[in-house]
Amino acid sequence: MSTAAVQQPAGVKPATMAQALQRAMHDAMADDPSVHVLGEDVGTLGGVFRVTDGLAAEFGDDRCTDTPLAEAGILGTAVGMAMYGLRPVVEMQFDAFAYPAFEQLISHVARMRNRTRGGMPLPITVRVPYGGGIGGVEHHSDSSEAYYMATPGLHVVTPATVEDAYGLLREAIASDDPVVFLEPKRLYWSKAPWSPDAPAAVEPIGRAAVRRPGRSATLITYGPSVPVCMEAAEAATAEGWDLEVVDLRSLVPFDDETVCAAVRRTGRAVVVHESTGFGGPGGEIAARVTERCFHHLQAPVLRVAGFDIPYPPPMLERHHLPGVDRVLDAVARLQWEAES
Amino acid sequence: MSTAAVQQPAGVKPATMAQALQRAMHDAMADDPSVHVLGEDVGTLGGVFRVTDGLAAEFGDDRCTDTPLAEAGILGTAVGMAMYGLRPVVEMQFDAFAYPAFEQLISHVARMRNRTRGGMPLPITVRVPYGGGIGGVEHHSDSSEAYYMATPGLHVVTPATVEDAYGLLREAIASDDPVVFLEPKRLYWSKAPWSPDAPAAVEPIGRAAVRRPGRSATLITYGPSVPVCMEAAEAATAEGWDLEVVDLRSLVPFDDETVCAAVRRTGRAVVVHESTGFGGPGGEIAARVTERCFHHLQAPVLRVAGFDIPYPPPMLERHHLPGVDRVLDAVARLQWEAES
Amino acid sequence: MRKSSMSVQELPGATAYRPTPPPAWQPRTDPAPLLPDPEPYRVLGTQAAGAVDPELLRRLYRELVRGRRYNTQATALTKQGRLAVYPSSTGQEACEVAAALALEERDWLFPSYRDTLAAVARGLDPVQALTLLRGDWHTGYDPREHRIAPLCTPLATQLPHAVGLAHAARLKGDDVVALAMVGDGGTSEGDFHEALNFAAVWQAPVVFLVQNNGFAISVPLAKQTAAPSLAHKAVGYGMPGRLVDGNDAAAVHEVLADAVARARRGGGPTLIEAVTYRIDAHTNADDATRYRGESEVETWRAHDPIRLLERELTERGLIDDDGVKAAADAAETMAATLRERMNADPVLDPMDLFEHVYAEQTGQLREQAAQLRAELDAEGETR
Amino acid sequence: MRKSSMSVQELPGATAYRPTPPPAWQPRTDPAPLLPDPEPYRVLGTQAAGAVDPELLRRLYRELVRGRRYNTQATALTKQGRLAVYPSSTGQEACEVAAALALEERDWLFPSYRDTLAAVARGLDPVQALTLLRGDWHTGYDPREHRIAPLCTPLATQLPHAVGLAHAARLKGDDVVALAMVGDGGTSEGDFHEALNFAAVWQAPVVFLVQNNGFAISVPLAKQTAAPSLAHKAVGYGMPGRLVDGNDAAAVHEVLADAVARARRGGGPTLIEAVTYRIDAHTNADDATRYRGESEVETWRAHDPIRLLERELTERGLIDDDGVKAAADAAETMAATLRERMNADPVLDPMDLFEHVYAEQTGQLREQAAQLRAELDAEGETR
Ligand SMILES: Cc1ncc(C[n+]2csc(CCOP(=O)(O)OP(=O)(O)O)c2C)c(N)n1
Ligand SMILES: Cc1ncc(C[n+]2csc(CCOP(=O)(O)OP(=O)(O)O)c2C)c(N)n1
Ligand SMILES: [Mg+2]
Ligand SMILES: [Mg+2]
Repeated sequence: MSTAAVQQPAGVKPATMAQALQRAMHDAMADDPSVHVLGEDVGTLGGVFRVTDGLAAEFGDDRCTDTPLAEAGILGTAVGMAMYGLRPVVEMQFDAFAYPAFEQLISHVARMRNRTRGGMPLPITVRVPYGGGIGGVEHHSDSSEAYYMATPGLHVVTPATVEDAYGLLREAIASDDPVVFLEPKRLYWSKAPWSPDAPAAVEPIGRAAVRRPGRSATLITYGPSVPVCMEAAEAATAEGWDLEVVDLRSLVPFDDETVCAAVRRTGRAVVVHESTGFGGPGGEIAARVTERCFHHLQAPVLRVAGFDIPYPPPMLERHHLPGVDRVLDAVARLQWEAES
Repeated sequence: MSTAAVQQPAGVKPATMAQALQRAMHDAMADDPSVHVLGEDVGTLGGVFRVTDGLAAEFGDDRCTDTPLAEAGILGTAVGMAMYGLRPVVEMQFDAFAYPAFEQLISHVARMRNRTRGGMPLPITVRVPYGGGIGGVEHHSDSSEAYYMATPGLHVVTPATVEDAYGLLREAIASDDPVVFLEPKRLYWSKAPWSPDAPAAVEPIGRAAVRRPGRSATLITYGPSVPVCMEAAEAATAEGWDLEVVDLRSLVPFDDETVCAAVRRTGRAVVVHESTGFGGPGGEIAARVTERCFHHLQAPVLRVAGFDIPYPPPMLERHHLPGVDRVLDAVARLQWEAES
Repeated sequence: MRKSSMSVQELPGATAYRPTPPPAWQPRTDPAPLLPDPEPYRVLGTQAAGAVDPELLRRLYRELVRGRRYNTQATALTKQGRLAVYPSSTGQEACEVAAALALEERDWLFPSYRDTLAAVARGLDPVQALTLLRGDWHTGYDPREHRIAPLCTPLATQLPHAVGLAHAARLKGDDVVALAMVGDGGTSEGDFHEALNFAAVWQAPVVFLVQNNGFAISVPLAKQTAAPSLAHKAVGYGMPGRLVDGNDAAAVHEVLADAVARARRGGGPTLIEAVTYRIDAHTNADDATRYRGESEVETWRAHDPIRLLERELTERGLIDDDGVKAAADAAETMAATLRERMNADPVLDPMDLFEHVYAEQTGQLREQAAQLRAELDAEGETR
Repeated sequence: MRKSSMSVQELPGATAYRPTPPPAWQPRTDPAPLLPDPEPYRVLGTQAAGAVDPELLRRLYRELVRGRRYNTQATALTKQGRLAVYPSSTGQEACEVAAALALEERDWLFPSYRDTLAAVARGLDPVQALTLLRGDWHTGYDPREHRIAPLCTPLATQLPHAVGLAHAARLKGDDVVALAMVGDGGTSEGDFHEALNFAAVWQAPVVFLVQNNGFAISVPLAKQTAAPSLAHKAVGYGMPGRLVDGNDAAAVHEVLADAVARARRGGGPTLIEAVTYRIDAHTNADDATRYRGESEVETWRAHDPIRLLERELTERGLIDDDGVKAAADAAETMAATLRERMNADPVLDPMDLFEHVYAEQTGQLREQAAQLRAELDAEGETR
């Protein structure tokens, strides 16, 4: 990382994930007049996380629109806009405030292409700031990805790095399918060197990335838990474990190839996410990895997840969120005895 | 089955699941004046499936109420009624028409007890006719259980037999927690000998039932797929397999004990459900069984589920629904070679 | 007087006490013009009928007759097992037909499940209109080709779509109006509210037509709303509400055409309540005798939309027996063709299940498609 | 004339052609009385003020002063990191206080996140009212004990709760009214619509108080609605709409008290729009300069609720300096106590995470609780 700073070409400065996301929308709007941003407070205010900052000023209120306060209305009108050939990028202000739009999402957005035999695809991006760790009061920290994953017809994408924030959001907006784009709230202010004028190309939606190669075991994770797993892998070296970290990047489509290749290499895996464990994404991931890699597994695929409880109040959230220790505890339970 | 008819005491006649459900509400209303039924068409019409038939006539419109057509309003007002000490039983007309009530369900119903440290429990039963196989047009055949399972604070219950329909619904209504009560639509007209006046006691919510003991492999299933698995087990005897069938009855709480004991006995398992596979209940079930029974497993836990597609139109649904053949195909893939 | 820390004099910006209204207060629109007339607007049998183009009346008549025949034919097809279900619009043909005729070709129609007739009157092939209800696919036509959104089952969810589409068209500078249809029951859904609010705030060129047919399945209007009329809801969004006799095709057409013209010239949305009646049960699967008496139905049969229009045409000599016969014959021909075409089994490919879930099939779906393919092949072998 | 198969003469129930309105048509309520006055109702500085009980005015005054101080103190606590966030009701105290005072003890209040002051004015311990915003738990009080529903964050979702509770109370024969509070932005949500419709259909004893404070975070009212006023929405549900100057505590109290009395005697629900202004930013985390000018805020400061009431009391000699001072002192005492109590760290037990998820802990939660217990024990050892 320190060398990266030295090698940086001009224009590469530290940028936050929020800035990269803003830039992705900006560039998409500049490149394609059919891209429209809409949501609560996205215009004049630039969004409560400032992710749409400056878009209304630059592209006008008709391209970046402050809507009335009604999420089903926002997504529902976006459906109509997409029917007419626009490419709406919808912001849901917080995870839990996307729930009023659930019927529109499940019954229309996810199915319109299929219902019409491809006659009416809906290239809608639904941006959802998600997850906890920001000290939010109730209803501001839900990890709602399990709901979206269980809905065929949606892509479910979530960046963990600044580069991916830009690259995946550009791809999501360009996609002819609806994409639920989950933005890890607590990574909005995470920084990395990044060039807004020559953003690095990233792997497409549907490909996972090995963020850290390793031989002992594979941590399978995404979004806000990627930095946690990187830190855990770092810490694990002290215990003699060389952990691999796979960042899924997209939950749908799921990159079985990359994930299973990793697990086959290491023979052990832990899935890590913030969402509650029961019925959460980890079940699917563990199950499909096991189906495909059963005879390579030295131990069952374990899961480190949020507890099966409503998201806790700010002062208690750190006990709920899977942290480095909990990841390492799970790694320790991967039946290493068999090894020796 | 044929002997059962002979042994029946007086009053035991074939009853449909719909009748048993109606009787459960009837008896709960008779026993407890705080039980109120509300929903679309539940009063005069008796519900589109006639499950609330006669309740308004017997208990009056105030106890069994035709509401305006608005699902969030129905569930939202039920929350208020429960706050005041009533026990609302809400009918959502079809699975997909529960989606407008999603925010009320997730953000309030599931969490109110927790948010108020037990001060305001919500004893609400949300009845949702679910699943396909009835030739319904789009939006009338969703298997939405994955959404509810992923939401801590809800119980998720689904009967597969006439006895359970009565017994579990009585329990759900009596529960001080909110229960999402999933009624398999295509079993509404399934029949079994049953005595409305002395209904058999059933195991409580949270306990799975072994519907058929067996030694070769365990089919883990629930709701509409239970009869499919029973039939598959019957057919499997021809192949020399002695299949065990576990009916989960309640997805939350999950009966790890019964399920894992069964899988440890047989060493092989297939999860069968109608819901789409990816992100569906089967992932959680396979993952937790594997976590707990890894060294007993001769093969990975397999899943037989609906395809990962929007629910198909009536004329194609039979290709989507997991049937006997698909279950047997999965059983055949349980790596029997290792055996010999 | 010791100044307390809370005395208001300390507030910045203090000025003399004025018993004036709050600063921001200025009603933004006058509610009076938004309120519907106290009685449903009527044309047939009134003075106003004389002003209507006779050719329009004759056209409406032919379409009503055809529409009724379409309804009876579709209902018959359910009995023959050729339709999974049919929500008939018998008695509501004036609304269905007027909705279709009020639009230009470039405009968009947003029908509910009950509005296949509106789509057919707009020119859609009846077989395509009935695909959803036959059960071989969901939407049986290309919405963009016909500018007819998919028949919508989740109630009122099509309304925000219509608003978004109309808004998008306006932003693009296109002269396109969207007409969205919904039932009395559907007005209770949150999506109705959100759609109308967005439409008014955006001044989108959209017209909302509520067919108040008295029932939402079994639930009568009195259990659905306590409002003076459904059209009165308009004022709460700042758009005009119009109330019209929904069985008077000329009146419905005029009110719709006015609203469409208003939307087209940038005047914003309109909410129209057409008072009509669902003569048949909710669908063929419903038993209406459980919740309403035959005498109520009879009263409405006497106010039949075809009868109303036929009398007008006959009494004013605008149609002769040949004209009546020609309309009936055309309807019969349509019905015969429809019957014949619907009696053929649709050719279905189960592999279509995996098409159009995504723009590109995912690996996962390819695996599943292969599984079904293998099953079908095996089935074929054993057959 | 050859009878065509479609001729209406064949329809059963045929009678003579009558150009009458559709059979079912009869407006069920007269819309006129439901419409709000064209201007917000005011009391202070008008004739009407003379009719108000001076003791009520003094009580309102004391509560406003205390309420303002509560707002400034809570805002200060955010700066000291003692509150995670505070949505201030500065400038809206008249609504908050009047809401609390218009209710009997047996009645229920349904506040939003901005309405902690209403709860406090109702008698709730401020520390309990602020628990949510401090972040040590969600709801800091027992709703049933205080008949105050949990502070509600998902907008408008508390409104159907209020309707259901009021309806349940009426079914039980209890003399209980529910008062539900919501913002101008919240009126756009589907739940607002559904709640008001249910309330009117059920004639539930519920009062809806919309505080139109001009903004939903950054979105001004003009982007929220095109309606003549938010109160005009009432007519679409068949309930009366009232418009009131939300900074005139006497007027808000009177309008609320009237509506509560009306609900209590079985007259059904009322929608009240109180026109007010959010003087502070949305919350301490918001930067209001991004979307509004200081001059607009200044205009509203001149219409300050405390100033309006203090003038009335002073000019009419209903309060003296001692009275003003006593109110200020009481407010200071409250603030000092609050500050002190909030400066103490709450005692938290992480094991509470697993409590009250269900009536009985599931096996799964017991396992997870044991895991956390072990972690905490291990932490304790290494500390
Ligand atoms: C969101 C939703 N809830 C429930 C239903 C089930 N349902 C289908 S039609 C209907 C009644 C609709 O009544 P109305 O809006 O008056 O239209 P009509 O059938 O009279 O044309 C109901 C409850 C649905 N389709 N969508
Ligand atoms: C369903 C939902 N969507 C979005 C939000 C985020 N949010 C919190 S407050 C607010 C603005 C509310 O404005 P208004 O109703 O006028 O109340 P005020 O804050 O002015 O009191 C928004 C958008 C929310 N809490 N709930
Ligand atoms: Mg209707
Ligand atoms: Mg506001």
